Formats: sequence, C-alpha cells, structure tokens
Amino acid sequence: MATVTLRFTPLPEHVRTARLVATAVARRMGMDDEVLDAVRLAVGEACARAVRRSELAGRGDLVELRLDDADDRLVVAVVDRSRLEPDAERDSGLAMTLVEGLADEVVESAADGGGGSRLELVWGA
Amino acid sequence: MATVTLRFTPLPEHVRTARLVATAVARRMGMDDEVLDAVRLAVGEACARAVRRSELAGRGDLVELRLDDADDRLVVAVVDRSRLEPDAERDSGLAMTLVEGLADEVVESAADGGGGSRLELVWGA
Amino acid sequence: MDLSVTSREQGGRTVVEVGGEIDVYTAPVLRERLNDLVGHGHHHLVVDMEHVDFLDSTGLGVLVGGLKRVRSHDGSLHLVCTQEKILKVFRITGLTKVFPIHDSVDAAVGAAGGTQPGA
Amino acid sequence: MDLSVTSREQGGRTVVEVGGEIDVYTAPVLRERLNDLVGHGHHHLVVDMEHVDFLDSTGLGVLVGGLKRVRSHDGSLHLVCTQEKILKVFRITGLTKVFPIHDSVDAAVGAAGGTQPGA
Ligand SMILES: Nc1ncnc2c1ncn2[C@@H]1O[C@H](COP(=O)(O)OP(=O)(O)O)[C@@H](O)[C@H]1O
Ligand SMILES: Nc1ncnc2c1ncn2[C@@H]1O[C@H](COP(=O)(O)OP(=O)(O)O)[C@@H](O)[C@H]1O
Repeated sequence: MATVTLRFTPLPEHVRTARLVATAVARRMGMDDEVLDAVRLAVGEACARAVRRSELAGRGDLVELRLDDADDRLVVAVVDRSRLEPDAERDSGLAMTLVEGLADEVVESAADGGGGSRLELVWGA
Repeated sequence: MATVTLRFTPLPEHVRTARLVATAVARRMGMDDEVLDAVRLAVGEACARAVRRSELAGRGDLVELRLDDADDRLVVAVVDRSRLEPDAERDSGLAMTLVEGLADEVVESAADGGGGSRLELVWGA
Repeated sequence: MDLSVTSREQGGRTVVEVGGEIDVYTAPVLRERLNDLVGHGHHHLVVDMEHVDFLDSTGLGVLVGGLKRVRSHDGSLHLVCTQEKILKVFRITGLTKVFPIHDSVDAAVGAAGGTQPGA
Repeated sequence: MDLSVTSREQGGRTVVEVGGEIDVYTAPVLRERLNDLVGHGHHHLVVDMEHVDFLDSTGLGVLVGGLKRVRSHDGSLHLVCTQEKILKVFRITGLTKVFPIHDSVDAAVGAAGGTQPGA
C-alpha cells in the first residue's frame, strides 16, 4: 500500500497544492478523467473546509491530507486540528453537497489525538 | 511562516508529486521561472536520492519533504529514514552535482530522531 | 493568481468573461468584481464560464451572492457554460434550477432575463 | 507515463525522438529503448531532446550509459537540444564536454560522428 501525506498551514493558497497532489496520486493509479475531476474537486472542498474550520477556531495547526492506494481503492483522509466538533462548521452546505456527490463513500469522525475533524473519502470500491 | 510537508512511500512514482508540490509552493512565493526550474529539478533530485537510499537499505519508512516560506526565503528539507549515514549513498555524483549547482545553499546532516539523512536546500537569501 | 475577469457591454447586458480557476483562493477577486459592477449600476449580468477550468463551492457561493445582489435591484444573472465538468458542479448542488444556463453569450444576451434592462 | 520515445532512420543515423519527462520514474523506459536499438545494430544514434520538458540525473545517467554502449561498438551518440532549461542540466554536470550537442537533427546527422556508419 503506497501512501502520500501532505501537511500544510491552514491557508487558502495551499488548497491548490492539495488538489495537485491528490490528482497526481489518482492519475498514477490509472483513474479515468471523470474520476480525476471528482477527486480534484472533492479533495479541494474537504481541504478548503479544513482551512475554514481552522480559521474559524483561530488555530494554525497543520491540516493533513492523507492518500492511500489500497487494492485500487483510493482512500483519502483530511484531518484538521481546529478543536471544533466534526460538524461544528457553519455554511458547509454547498461544500459538503459536492463532497458527497463526488466521492463513492464519505465518513466523518472526530480526529483522534486532538480535537478536530477527520473526513474520509473513498473512490473505486 | 507557512509550511507545507509532503510525506510519501519511497517509490520513484512519488518523486513527480514531490516536484509538483515544491514548484507550487515556490510559484506561490512569486519566484521567477528560472528559480522555479531550479527548485523543481533540485527537489526532485533530493527526493529521488532519498528514495534510492531507502530502497538500498530495504526500508519503507516515509520520506519527508518539508517546505518553509520564511521572509521570502524558501527552505526545503528532504529527510529519509533509511538508517544509512548521510553520505552512505553510492553513485550520487550527478544528482548531488545538480543539487549543489541549483540551490543557493545546501547542507546535509543526520536526520534527528532516527537514522537517515536530512538534506536542506535554500533559495533566495 | 490563476483567475482572469474581464467585462464588456453587449445588447444591454454586461458580459463578464471569467477564465482560469475559481476556488477558495481566487473567489474573493471574482466577488469583488461582481460587487463592483453591480455597485456601478450594471444589474443585468451574463457570466461567461467557457474559459473556467475549475470551479469549487466558494465560486458557486460567489455566483449565488451575485444573483441575490442583482435581484435586489430587479436585475438578472445568466450563465454561459457548455463544459460538462463545470455543469456537473451546478447539477450536483441543484443550482441548475437557480441559474439560467446558456450555450453561448449570444443566447444568454438574447434571453429575456427578468425585467428588460433600461438600455 | 509522461515519456514518449520514437525512432527513425535518417542519413545512416538512427534518430531517437524523446518527448515528455525523463526522470527517475520514466528513465528505465528510455534505457531499455536505447539498449534495444544498440542490441539490434543501431550504433550511430542522434537523440532529439527538443520535446523533453524535464530531465533529471537519472536521465543523464541513461544518456551516458547509451554513449558508453555505442562507443563499445565504435558508434556515436549525438544530441539535439536548444532548450536553455535542458542545456543547463548538461552544463552544470560538465556533460556538455562529453556529448556533441547540436541545434537541429539535420546538423547532428550531418556531423562526422566517430567512424562513419556502414550504411
Ligand atoms: N440548491 C440551492 N438553491 C439555491 N440557493 C442555494 C442552493 N444551495 C445553496 N444555495 C445558496 O448558496 C449560498 C451558499 O451556500 P451554503 O449552503 O451556505 O454553502 P457554503 O457556504 O458552504 O458555500 C447560500 O446563500 C445558499 O442559500
Ligand atoms: N562530467 C562527466 N563526464 C563524463 N562522464 C560523467 C560525468 N559525470 C558523470 N559521468 C558518468 O555518468 C554516469 C553516472 O554518473 P554518477 O556520477 O554515477 O551519478 P548518478 O549515478 O548519481 O547518476 C557514470 O557512468 C559517470 O561515469
């Protein structure tokens, strides 16, 4: 199982870098263009949300994007250390609608070892 | 100071992702095309070297690429957990010649907290 | 900044041509340009999305905000978009029911958008 | 795989046109193609780098390996490259002194490269 993890200061300018990384990993796995577009957008949304949550909480702890390639499934986890409850963010209507419309599976849980959210997205069951 | 960290399984296919991330961060800092090319190549060399060292040692510990934007200086660190001495890699002639020819500063040291190498590259003094 | 926004007058509408990536980083620029146009009396907008490569929810939020703003002046906001990738973003969020979406700028300018503009 | 390698015969040389990125991931493909050509008796190579976007030390190593291999058959390996970005990589490593580098395929094919090919 190959793993790529990106950790970044919660700033909007780094969300594009996160999209680049996710798209590069998905492309390497041989996913087709439609899935690549879905990964790019959904991972961007999840990371932008993590940045918003961190800004809302006034916390600068790095956001973590983790990409695991396991048996042709792409498992993505976006973890923020905002100390906010997983569902604490307001105004995430459009963002979460997109994430849920684009990924094959979406699971949110509390980030272990430190308050925050862990949003897991899966493609290719 | 903004930070982006990429950690990846030591496989050649992830070196391109590392280049993408480094170039994206340098571009965001407003570096010009010539510096961008230098960052892309030197960071790629440093990461490919970390992958080779890990393969040589038969270790799968993640390689870490850390990019810090500090007062218009880009400080890059590539850390492998190969357990090899910093200079243990053979055949790094061309790779290290490029790294040294492309970065403004290059410093190698033992990776703290676990054997391996920490190669630091700096642009824009 | 991989976003470009240019505007011109055509057939009594203000055509806003957007190019590049509209995302969490660049969307504030688009919001400012739309607010500026509406503030200067341009209440009938056609936003041409044909050169947009990427659109996220922040960008959608800016377009929804623009729509609300022009409506408060009895204006209109029409979109031009034929790119499947971008249309999908409107479809998933149900916003295809909110925005009139056209195949070309001419079609968008020609469409009767709410109240006809004074010009 | 963002690397393409195609070859053709021209003026008694084998012109190998390389496109895309030659790096630690793709270089093994180029090495195999060069070995294959030399193994099949193509000992005078012209490697056209004009469509190469990226070249790293692994790629340089493959070119050096190719040079050694053709030389062991009294052959030659000339390069075509005018891209400053790529030339810089040869310059920093001192390999501009090792490879004859030309501005065009015609110039490379026309250059007297070691022993003239039999064809
Ligand atoms: N399907 C929809 N139809 C009309 N307006 C919508 C729709 N979905 C969202 N909006 C509007 O878009 C704006 C932003 O949406 P919101 O749900 O707050 O998401 P977010 O803030 O995460 O982008 C709000 O003003 C909301 O009313
Ligand atoms: N300046 C040079 N001139 C000629 N050959 C060189 C030069 N630098 C490197 N080489 C050759 O290139 C090949 C690979 O170089 P090496 O120093 O082993 O780097 P690496 O293995 O890290 O790519 C070796 O065969 C070496 O002899």
